[in-house]
Parts: sequence; structure tokens; C-alpha cells
Amino acid sequence: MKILTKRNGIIALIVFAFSFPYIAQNDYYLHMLTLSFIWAIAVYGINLLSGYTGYLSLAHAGFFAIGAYSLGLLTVKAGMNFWLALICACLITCAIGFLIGLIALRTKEHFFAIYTLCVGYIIYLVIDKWEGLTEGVRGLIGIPAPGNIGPVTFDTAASQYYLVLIFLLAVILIVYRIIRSLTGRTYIAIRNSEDLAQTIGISTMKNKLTAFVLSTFFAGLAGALYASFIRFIGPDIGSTAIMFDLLMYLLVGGIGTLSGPLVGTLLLVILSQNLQFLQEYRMLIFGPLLTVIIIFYPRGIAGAFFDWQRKRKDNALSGVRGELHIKAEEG
Amino acid sequence: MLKLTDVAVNYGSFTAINHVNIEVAEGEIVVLLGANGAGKSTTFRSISGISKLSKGESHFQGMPIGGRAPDRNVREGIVQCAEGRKLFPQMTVQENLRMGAYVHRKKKAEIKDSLEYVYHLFPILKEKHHDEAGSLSGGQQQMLAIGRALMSKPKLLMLDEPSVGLAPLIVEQMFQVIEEINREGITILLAEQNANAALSIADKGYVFENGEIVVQGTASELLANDEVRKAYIGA
Amino acid sequence: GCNKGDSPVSSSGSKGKNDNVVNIGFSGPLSGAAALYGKRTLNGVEMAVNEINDAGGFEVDGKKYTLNLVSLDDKYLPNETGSNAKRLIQEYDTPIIFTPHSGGVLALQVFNEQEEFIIGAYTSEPAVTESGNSLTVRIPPNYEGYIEPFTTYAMENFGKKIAALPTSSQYGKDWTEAVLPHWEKQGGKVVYNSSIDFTKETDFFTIVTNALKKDPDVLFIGGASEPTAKVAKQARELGFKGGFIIMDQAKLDQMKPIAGSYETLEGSIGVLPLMDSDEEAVPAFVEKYQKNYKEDPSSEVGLNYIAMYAFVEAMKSAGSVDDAKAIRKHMQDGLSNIGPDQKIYDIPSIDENGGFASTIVVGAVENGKVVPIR
Amino acid sequence: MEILIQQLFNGLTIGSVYSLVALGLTLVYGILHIPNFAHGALYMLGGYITLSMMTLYGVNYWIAMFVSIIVVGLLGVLLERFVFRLLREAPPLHDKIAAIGILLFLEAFAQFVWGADFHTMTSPYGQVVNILGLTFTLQRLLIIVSAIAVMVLLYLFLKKTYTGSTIIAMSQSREGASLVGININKVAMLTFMISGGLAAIASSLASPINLVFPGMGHLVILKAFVIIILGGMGSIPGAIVGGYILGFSESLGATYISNDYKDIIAFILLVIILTVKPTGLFAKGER
Amino acid sequence: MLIETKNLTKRFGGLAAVNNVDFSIEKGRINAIIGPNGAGKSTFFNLISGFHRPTSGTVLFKGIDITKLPANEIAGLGISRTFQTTSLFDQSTVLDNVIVGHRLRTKSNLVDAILRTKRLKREEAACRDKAMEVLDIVGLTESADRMVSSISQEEKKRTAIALALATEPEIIFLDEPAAGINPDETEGLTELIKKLNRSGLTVCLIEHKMHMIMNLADHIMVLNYGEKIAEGTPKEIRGNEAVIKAYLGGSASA
Ligand SMILES: Nc1ncnc2c1ncn2[C@@H]1O[C@H](COP(=O)(O)OP(=O)(O)OP(=O)(O)O)[C@@H](O)[C@H]1O
Ligand SMILES: Nc1ncnc2c1ncn2[C@@H]1O[C@H](COP(=O)(O)OP(=O)(O)OP(=O)(O)O)[C@@H](O)[C@H]1O
Ligand SMILES: CC(C)C[C@H](N)C(=O)O
Ligand SMILES: [Mg+2]
Ligand SMILES: [Mg+2]
Repeated sequence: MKILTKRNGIIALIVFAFSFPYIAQNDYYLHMLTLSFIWAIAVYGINLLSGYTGYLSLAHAGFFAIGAYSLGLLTVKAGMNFWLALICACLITCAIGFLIGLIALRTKEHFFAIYTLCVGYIIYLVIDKWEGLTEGVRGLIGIPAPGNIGPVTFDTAASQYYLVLIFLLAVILIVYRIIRSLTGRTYIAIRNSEDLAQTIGISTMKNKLTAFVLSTFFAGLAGALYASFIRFIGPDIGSTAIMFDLLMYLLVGGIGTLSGPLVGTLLLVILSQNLQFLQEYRMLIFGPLLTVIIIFYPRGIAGAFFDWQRKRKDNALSGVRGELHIKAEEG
Repeated sequence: MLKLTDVAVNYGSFTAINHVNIEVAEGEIVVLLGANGAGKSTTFRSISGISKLSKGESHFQGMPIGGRAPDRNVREGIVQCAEGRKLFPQMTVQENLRMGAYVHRKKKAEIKDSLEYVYHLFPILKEKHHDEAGSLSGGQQQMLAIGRALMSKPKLLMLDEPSVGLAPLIVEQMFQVIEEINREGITILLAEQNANAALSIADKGYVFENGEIVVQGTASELLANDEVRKAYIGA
Repeated sequence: GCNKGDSPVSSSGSKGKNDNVVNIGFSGPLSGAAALYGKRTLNGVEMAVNEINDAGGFEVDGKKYTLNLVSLDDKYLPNETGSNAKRLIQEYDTPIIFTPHSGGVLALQVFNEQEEFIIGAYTSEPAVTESGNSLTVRIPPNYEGYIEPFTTYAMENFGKKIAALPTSSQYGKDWTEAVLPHWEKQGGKVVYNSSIDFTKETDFFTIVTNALKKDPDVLFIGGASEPTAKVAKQARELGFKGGFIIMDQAKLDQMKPIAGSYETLEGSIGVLPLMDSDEEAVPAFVEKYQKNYKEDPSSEVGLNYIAMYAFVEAMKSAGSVDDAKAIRKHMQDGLSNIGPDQKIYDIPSIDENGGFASTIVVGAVENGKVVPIR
Repeated sequence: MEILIQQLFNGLTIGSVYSLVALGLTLVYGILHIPNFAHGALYMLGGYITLSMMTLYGVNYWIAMFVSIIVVGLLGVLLERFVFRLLREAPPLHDKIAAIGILLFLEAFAQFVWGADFHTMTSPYGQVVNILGLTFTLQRLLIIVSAIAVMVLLYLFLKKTYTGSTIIAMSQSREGASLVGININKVAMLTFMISGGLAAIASSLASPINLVFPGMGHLVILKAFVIIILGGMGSIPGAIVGGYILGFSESLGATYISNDYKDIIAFILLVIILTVKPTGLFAKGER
Repeated sequence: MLIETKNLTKRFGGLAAVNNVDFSIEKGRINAIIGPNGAGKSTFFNLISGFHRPTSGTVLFKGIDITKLPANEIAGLGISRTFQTTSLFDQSTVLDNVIVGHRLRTKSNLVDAILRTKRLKREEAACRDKAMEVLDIVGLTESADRMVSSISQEEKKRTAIALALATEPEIIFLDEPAAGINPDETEGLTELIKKLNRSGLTVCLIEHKMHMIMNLADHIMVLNYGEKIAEGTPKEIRGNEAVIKAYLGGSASA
């Protein structure tokens, strides 16, 4: 019996995550962790599209903001019930994502990246300027915390943590199932060669669009959770700075890997908290770190770990079967 | 003129060629035969300097060229016409040819002569000299690639599978052209799958298998070799 | 030239729940376009903290305490302010958190009563005190006080047509919405009104051209000092001869180097620079500040400095260093007990909403010099 | 009418700066296929270096600009050598991320060295000129004239010299360039050098009418991306034309549409263009 | 007729790459298209497979007009192809490449994926079975788990054919399947094509290796400058003056 299997590892992690509020010394750690989980949900969205389907979207901070503002406006201005508003916020984000995707996905590669960068910027500018709806720079204040579900309330840091944790686990499960399914294979085929995918009968537009909409869904969900967690939002949550942060989390963790978004987000959020003492000079370390990781570990920490693991396995095998084995595998 | 001694090249941990010994004398046509992945292109790359030797030595006209940069080699007269052509797709045919003469960029008159010579060899290129290289068909591109290589006035011209995907008529012409170039005094190193045609113009040949030379000899020896006939000439 | 060496960002190792140390929180823009502004507000607090500690701390209820300032960068983003505040409370148990922008203040007001900490609100936005938050202390004067003297001065000296080119922050927009109706009520005319986003623009020729085509007598401008000065300068380049009304965030003395000289700013009315104030404690203060920070102190330095002293005095009167409600309740005592050496501003009282009721001090540029206007 | 002409002049000034920045960006993109997000940071550094030369060492404006061109150009070379060269074989995404890393670093670096304040650069050409009721400052005229001169020189260099055409050749096939004897590493470094130099020229020219601060490159770079797509990624004339189109549309948009929404104009323009032509305005008709 | 083209024309700017070509492919036969470089052969394939839109003319599949259908729908009808420059999903294994080839015959969607429905499991099994089946046909069972980037040129060609077969086509278009592989292997490939044809698949291929074409094809069309210059059995073509002049040259044995 092996104890250190992957499955047991995951179970242990989940158990740890659930018991964390009892271990944490203060609510601030809980706060940071909850926040990281929210970012991670958005990063999973980006990963689905950029990592598996091959389309680097730089508009997702915008979708995050749309989710957040939808929830904020529906609850603050329309007085809607929180849970209903949460669902609506996700649907609104998806609807806008659908329309944008329909057009944006006609472009490819760098064009897509820059197109979406501009879309993201437009979303940000619209939120910033459309004062009648969004209150502009003033932002939305007083967004309610999640409403009770029966006897369950969400007014403590721990309960909010659990709420977000459950959403995060659900998102990971969904992404896991998708990439392991035929649908996931289809996305990966599109990433590898869109032309070829098309000639073997895959409707690339349909698939890209589904991936895009789903990824905006995750971004919107994260945004809505963020709004109700921080309870104050301003236009800047849709800015390119946020987009670059999300991208950094994804890349450092490992793009196109399942664990990458979580690993990257947790690591960088914690790191940047601990580098707070450097204040504005944090980026003196972060910038080069990002560049170095991309050069030497292009698939991020998760990717590097898998490579290392495979190499170790190979070495172990070659110990038994001699050198021939490797040759056969690579030649 | 060219001498490889016990050369090996690795891609990562994978050894693509090993123990390769090749000698090419001035004015010869030498052909490298071998199945896909046998190591022909890798040998070329090691000569032109694109791939670094992990073992052995290479000399050109008595000078070691093991660690020399590719552009330096071109200036010294080692020119490769690579697999996959590597043209400048949005430049016109003529601009492509002019770029071929990059190492002689100072000598305007010579460039003009070379251009005439290439157009003479491949009239179709003259016809299309204003078209973008990317819009040419596969065969036309192959001709352009050879033409471009000739523009740099090579001493040693390496042609990597020049007949791939060409119509029979063109293949025939191609080999005629190669002979003609050779007659002008250019030494030729040729990689081919089309062993029959290649050996018919070559002086000598080397047969690669799994990155090593398994048979070598003059063209007629190889043509007479049963093993070689069976494997590379068919029927 | 920046003062990185001497900003104690707290020794984050000591997680600060040491019995004799009171942690003071600060969250403001320390990077980005408003970094300099944020830094100056921080400098004010920091200078007070250092002075108090150098004097051996202070005594509350028979026990000696020292102060420890913990500052975090929020990039002028309200949500970051919120996040920083949570950290400051949880990790450092700070009874007071300073923040120098209205957005941040409003974000903190969402939960400061529940978490029980005082917001040291460095903003002139009246909205932050009108909301009835019981633990907010607004440090600078509410800008409404400037409206009347500014309007009167500009109208008398230059004329009735005004063009507004304010900064597009929340504070800037609210300011504009307050001043323009008043201008019209006094019989003036608004000929142009469009805000400028200083985070996105640095060349204002286009917009100033458009404003000047309406032939205004007075330009209403403001925001961070440096870009505001640029707007004024370009207006002059484009041939504007009238006067400027300058919102309170920009400071005449800081605008001067950008504008080139006070000549460019001739006819401007704005907040009287601290340097030009005739309060008795000012010269000594200026000297101390110049020695420590190698620059002239601005009013954001002075006001935050004096506010820090007021908070400490309030703690003494309240007999507690961590009961936010008690400290807030004794703010009036705090203000009254400020020593003569610190009295660089005259702040007689705090109103029931938490605003310092300081005397408005207004200055104008006349004949190339700043003169106080009464 | 008068206001129209004045605004056209303003558009020309802004457009000149945009074009110069976009040129550097499009060169690197066209040749090395790197969307260099750090280009804005090079622009920013250019401004700081010129400023420091003038204030710290009291050198003349033009000499300061020259130093700045060299320093930023060399910085470009370093970036090529130690970052982007290592990423040549990597997927395109990685270049973008590395560039973002560099951007974050350079901004923090500038703030570390020069602080977060806004600085002003006083050029010797602050004089105001009034012609026919139009107001120019000499500096603005200088921007337009110098920008156009630089563009002409660059064009001649690329079209008329062999070294210039190696840059073009390499943009189309790196291996092909290597086969004809071009040292691709040198060309890559040269490209980054020119690109950095252009950024330094642009910011040195523009700084006297703007402010120098760590974030000054942000919006410029975003717009430069819009421009190079507008003009066709990698197209030199496209970047120039695109820069002026954007300059004019902003100054006129602010006048006749809305000052608040004038920044959106550029981005909406781009979105419309890509909606109609997903491969950009001047893309070659592939497939 | 399985496939018919009528007046099919494609212009690139001024150049007529394919000019007024009428061609029909009978079910169950092996058809070949030959012609000089640049004659328009690949372009012709691109038109039928929906990769390019024709400038004019029509393409009929079993009598239905498919001229304007997108490439993926054409594949869905049972028309499959390979490319001249072998194109595969480089970053996957041989097996993974071929598994997606069967995707177009499955129906499961995102919801199935998220809920892991029975249908998804059934279809995944079907795809895997199909993949193993076609890998077996092309003789690549052994290499199933190798990365595509590490296999030889000839194995890639066979993988490409397997990928095309996984779509369950009625007709398969092969663009120079034997280019760049040696005579020995060409033999093997010829056998494979014959085998496929015997199992009922209609084949249409472009090839310059006359040796191979002549002993494989039932029917040959010759293109030159985009126009059809001859059509017929190998024997007829070999003897056709125009073809010899334009294409084959003296020794038609290469
Ligand atoms: N860049 C590379 N990285 C890893 N392996 C490589 C690389 N290039 C070639 N190889 C491997 O090296 C071996 C020799 O390849 P090479 O291209 O030299 O063969 P070749 O004889 O030219 O074959 P072909 O007829 O296909 O051109 C092959 O197994 C090939 O897979
Ligand atoms: N996308 C394109 N744009 C412009 N011209 C093209 C394009 N594709 C092909 N052509 C031109 O169309 C003609 C036919 O090309 P095609 O690739 O179909 O030839 P082919 O018969 O397959 O030749 P080969 O045997 O050399 O592959 C050629 O002259 C080519 O230059
Ligand atoms: C004048 C300042 C005290 C106002 C501050 N800049 C704000 O944003 O609210
Ligand atoms: Mg080869
Ligand atoms: Mg073809």
C-alpha cells in the first residue's frame, strides 16, 4: 500500500483547506486566502481559454469587473436578493462574453491578445465614464455580504472562506472534468492546430466560443464573489494592472496545467504580502522573477514539477532496464 | 576540401549522428543517402554551423570550422539550401535572390551577373521575378531556393533533398542543373532519397542508417551494391 | 531623491502586539501617479510619530507607550485600502488607520464601525462626514468653505465667465458640482466644463484649446499639484490672461516649479501654502521637516502631523490606547491639548460628524508673490 | 475654422509622438514577433535619462537626447541578448509575459532611482509663436519636424541599405536569413537598438510638453498597439499613418464629440477594424 | 458519382490557380491528380475540402451542392484529407492525435463533460476503439504512445492517414503522401492505400512519384496551369503527348 499517492495527496489538501480556519492564527490569513481563492477562480477561467484552447485573452479583468459590477448594481441599486443577483451576474457576464467572443474569436494569436486587451480597456473605460450607471470613479459602496441560506449565514470570515472554497473546488472539478473529456481534447486540438482541427470535422468556432463563454463565466463568478467579499468596488478592478496580475498568477503557476492556477495564485499572493515591506519596490523582485520563470520554467511551477517527476521516473526505470529504454522512448 | 572526422551531434540527450567521417574533394559531387531521420540533414546542419558538434572535428579547406557561426561559413563559401526552403515569403523573387548575395553586397556588378545566371538556369523565376516568393508553387520555390543559394557564389553547395515534391520533368531538369553548376566549378554535397538519379550524377556517396555511415564508395560501386539497390532504389 | 531609508514600515517580524507599543496604520498611494502625494501625507504622520518616540513615548493611564507606524501601499485604489485595513487590524491591531483619499475612506466606512477602528481621513470631501459614520475623523477642512472666498475673489478680479477643467477623481467631480452652481448663483456663467483624467493624460493642449475658445475669464483647475500646474502653464501658452481657481488638493508652492514661476500663476487663488502661513509654530516646523525630508513641507504634511498629535492627546484623555470609541469621544480634548510647538494650524474644535473645524486659510498670487487673503 | 486648424495642429503633434513610439514597436514585432509590452517602459526611461542629463550634468538638450538614445538603445540590446534571445524557441505567449515582467521591473526601477514625483523637463524651445491667430510653441513645431525627419531617415535606411534589408529579410524568415549569411543575432540586437532609440527620441521630444514620471509609458504603449494593428503589424508606413490617424482622431474627437470619451475612440476604432478585418487593416491576403 | 466538380475555378489575384475544371470521382476507385509544380493540384484539394472558397463553379458530393459548406461540415459528410506538408497536432501522442479524429462522430458536449454522463463514457470508449482500429490499419499500434514530434517523417505520414481515417470518411484525399520518403517505404505506403481501397474507401491522391501512381491509380487527371489537360487510365496518360511535354519528360520512371 502506497500512502503517498496522488489521490491521497489531494484528499489531504482538501482536508487541510477545510480545517484551515481552525488553525489560522488570525482572520487576516483567512482574508488573504479567501481573496486568493477568488482570484484563482478567475485564473482557472483564463487557463481554460488560454492554456487549453490556445487563445490568450487579456480581457478577463474586464469580465471580472462586469461580474462584480453586475452583482453590485443588482443588489445595491435594484435591491435584488444576493443569490439571485449572483446567478444574474454570471449570466450577464456570459451574455456579454458571448457577444464579444463571437467577434473577437475571428481574430487569432497576437491579434486576439491585443484585440482582447483593447476590449478589456474599453470595458474599464466604460465603467469609469458611465457615471449614471456605475457611479464612475466613486465606485459602488455597501454591497451586501452573501445572504443566508436557511440557517447558514455568511457574516464571519470563516463562513465566507468556506463559501469561496466550495466555489473554487467546484470550479476545479468542472475544469478537471472538461479537460479529461472529449470536449477537452477538442480544445487542445484547436490549440495545437486550428486548421487541422477544422479539417477533421471540428467546428472550431463553436468550440472556441463555448470555451470563451465558460471562461468568462468563471471570471464573472469570481468578480461577483469579490464584490460581495470586499463590499466596495471601483472601476480599477477592471484595469490592465489586474489583468497582468492574473496572467502572472497563471504563468508562474503553470499555464495549461490543472494545478497551476491555484499554485501560482497562492504563491504570488502570499509572496507579495510578505514583500509588502518593500512597498513600491516589490516589482524590482517580481518583474525579474516573472521573466526568469518564463525563460527557465515555461510551464510554470506545476509544469516544472511534472517534468521533474517524469525525469525521476525515467531514471528509476532506466536503473532497472538499462539505458536502452530511454533511447527507445525518445528516438 | 571538406573533411569530417568522427563527428557526432546531439539534440538534448539524443544522439542524431555519430562517428561520421566524410571527405569531399574539390569539384566533386558527393551524395548522402539514407532513409528519413537517418541523419542527413543533421550532417548538413553540423557543417553549416547551425548545429554544434558534440564530438569530432570538421575542416574546410584546411581550416577548422567546428565552432564557426553560420554566417561566417556562408562568407567562406559554405552554403546550404535547406529542407523546407526557408525563403522570404513576402519579398519578391528578385529580392530573394538579391538577399542571397548578401555576403557579396559590396560588389554590385557581380550580383547582376549572378542574377542573370540564375535566370538563365531557371527561366520561370525570371517570368515571376515580381511575384512574392510565398505565392509560388512548391516546385517553383525549390528552384528559387537553389537560385538564392547560388547567388552567394558558394564553393561548397549543400542541397538537402532538392527533388522533394517536384514533378518528374522538373526533377530531371534539376539534376541537369546540378551537374551544370558543378561543371562551373562548385563542389556539391547532395542529400537525396532519389538514389538512382543522385548516384547517376555523383562521384561518390555515403549511406546513412540510424545516424551512422554504413556503406560508402564511388557512385558506381554503390549502384552495384545489392543492399543499396534494394533499400534505396527499389525494384 | 526619495526618503526610503527612514520610513519605518514596521518591523514586520515583531508582529507588534507588544504591550507597550501602539501600532498606527496608514494606507495610501505609495506607487503610481499619486505616489508623491501619498508619501507627503505619510511623512506628516511619520514625523509626529518619530518626535513622540524620541521624546520617550507618551503616558496613558500610568503606562508608557511608544508608537509604531505601519504603512501599506494601496495605489489609490479603494478596494486595496479595504484589503490593507483588514490586514492592519488583524495583524497589527491598529486603533487608527490614516488614509489620504475619499475613495479609501468610503471603502473603510463599510466596516470600520464593526471592526472598531478610527479612520484618519485626510480628504476634504464632505460626503465622508455627512454619512454619519461614528468613527471617522476628517483632518483637512471640508472644501465647501473654499467655495465662497474663491468665487468672490475670482469674480471681482477677473470676470464672470468660468471654464472648469478639474481632475476626474471622485473628489474633483464633487468639488466641481459644488462650486459651479454657486458661481452661477453669484451671477456668473459656466462656459466650459470637462474633467481631465491625470492618470491617463499629460498633454492638455487639446482640451485647454477647446476651453479657451469659449473665452473664459477664470479657469477652475485642480488635482495633484504637478499636473494641475501643467494645465495652468499650457493655458498661458495658449494666451489665457485670466485668473485661476485652484482646488484644495493642489498647492501653490508645489505648482510653482512646474509652472516655472509665480508669474505664470498670477491671479490664482487657492489654499495658502503652509510655508506662507503666519502661525507661530510654523518656522520651527518647517526647519525640522526640511532637515528630515530635504523638501519644503506642504499642508498635507502639516495637517497629518498635527492630526497624529491630536490622536495621541485623545488617547491620553480617554485613558486607553485601543478603545476606538473612547478615543474618538475624546478628540475634542485631544485638539485642545495640542502643545504650542505643534500648533502649525489653528484647529479649535471637531464637529459632531468628525470634521476638524479649522479656520480656512486662503492665499492668492499677486505680483508674483503669495499673499494671504482674509 | 480657426479651432479646427488649431486642433489639426495639436493632432499632428500628438500623432508624431505616437508614430515614433509605434514605429519602434512595429519593428520589433515585425522582425522578432515580440509584442514588446516593455516598449512603454523604454519610452519612460528615455525621458528620465534625457532629463537627468540636463539637470544633473547640465548638458545641452540635444546632447542629452543623444545620450538617452544610446543608453536606451543599449538597454534594448541587453533585453534582446539576455531575455528574448533565450525565448526564441518558446511559444509566443512567453515573449509577452517576459515583456510584462520587464515592464514591471523597469517601472519599479525608475521609481527607485528617480522617485515617484512628476518631473518637468524644460527645453530651450519654450517660446510661444503666434501665426495667423494660431498658437504654437517652438517645442511643438520641433516635435513635428524632428519626428518626420527621423521617419524619413529610417525609411531610407531600411529600403536603401543592405543592412536595412537584412532587417526586412529576417522579419520574413529567420532561418532563411541565416542561410544567406546574415548574422541573425546581430540583426536582432540592431532591431532592438533602433527600437529603443526611437522610444528615447519620442519621449525626449515629448517630455517638455508632458511630465516625466514612472507611469508615463502606459497609455502611450496601449495606443501604440492600437496603431500597429491599425497599420498592419510589422508595417512601417502603417505605423506612421496609424499614428497620425490616431492623433487627429483624438484631438478632433475631443473637440467635436466628447472629451470624456476621447480615449475610447482609439480602442473602438480598433475593435471595429478587427471586427471587419480580423487580420488587421493591411494584412496580406493569406488564405 | 461520389464527387463532381463543375467549372471549378480559383483565382489568386490575376492568377487562375484552378481554371474551369470538371472532374468526377467514382465510388470505390483510386483516382490520381498529377501535373507540374504549381499546376493547381493542392489548390484543387483545398477547394473540395472547403479550405478555400472557389471563385466560381460548384462541387457536388453525391449530387448535393457542398461548394459553400465550411471545412468541418464537409468533413462531417465523409470527405477527409491530408496536407502536403504533413500537419499533425505536434504536442500530443500519436494516439491522442487520432482519438480527436473521431470527435466529429460523437455528440457529447460540455454538459456531458461536466456531469460525466453515460453518453460521454460510451463515446470516449468509441473514440479510443476507433483510434486503435485505424492505427492498426496503418500499422502504428506500437507507436501509439509516442509523441508526434519524435516519430519519423514516414510515420508522420501514416499518422496523418490514420487521423483522416478516424473521421470515418467515404473518400480520402491524400496530398503527396509519398513525398520525402524512401523507395522501400513508398512500397509499403502503396500497399496501405490499396488495402484501404479494397476495404471500400474511395481514394484521390496527388503524387509526383510516377512509379507509384502508375501501378496504383485507376484513373488519372492531369492539370497544367490550372487547367485539365488530360484524363484517363495510366496507360492512356503515359502515352499522351501533351502530358509528356508538360510533365513527364523523357524518362517517366522517376
Ligand atoms: N531539432 C531536433 N530536435 C530533436 N531531434 C531532432 C531534431 N532534428 C532532427 N532530429 C532527429 O534527428 C534524427 C536525424 O534527423 P535528420 O533530419 O538529420 O534526418 P534526415 O536524414 O535528414 O531525414 P529526412 O529524410 O527526414 O530529412 C531524426 O531521428 C530526427 O527525429
Ligand atoms: N494562397 C495563395 N495565394 C496566391 N497564390 C497562390 C496561393 N496558393 C497557391 N497559389 C498559386 O497557385 C498556383 C497553384 O498552386 P498549388 O499549390 O495548387 O500547386 P500544386 O499543383 O500543388 O504544386 P506542387 O506540386 O508544387 O505542390 C501556384 O502558381 C501558386 O503560386
Ligand atoms: C484635497 C485632498 C485632501 C483630497 C484627496 N486628494 C481625495 O482624494 O479625497
Ligand atoms: Mg533531412
Ligand atoms: Mg501541392
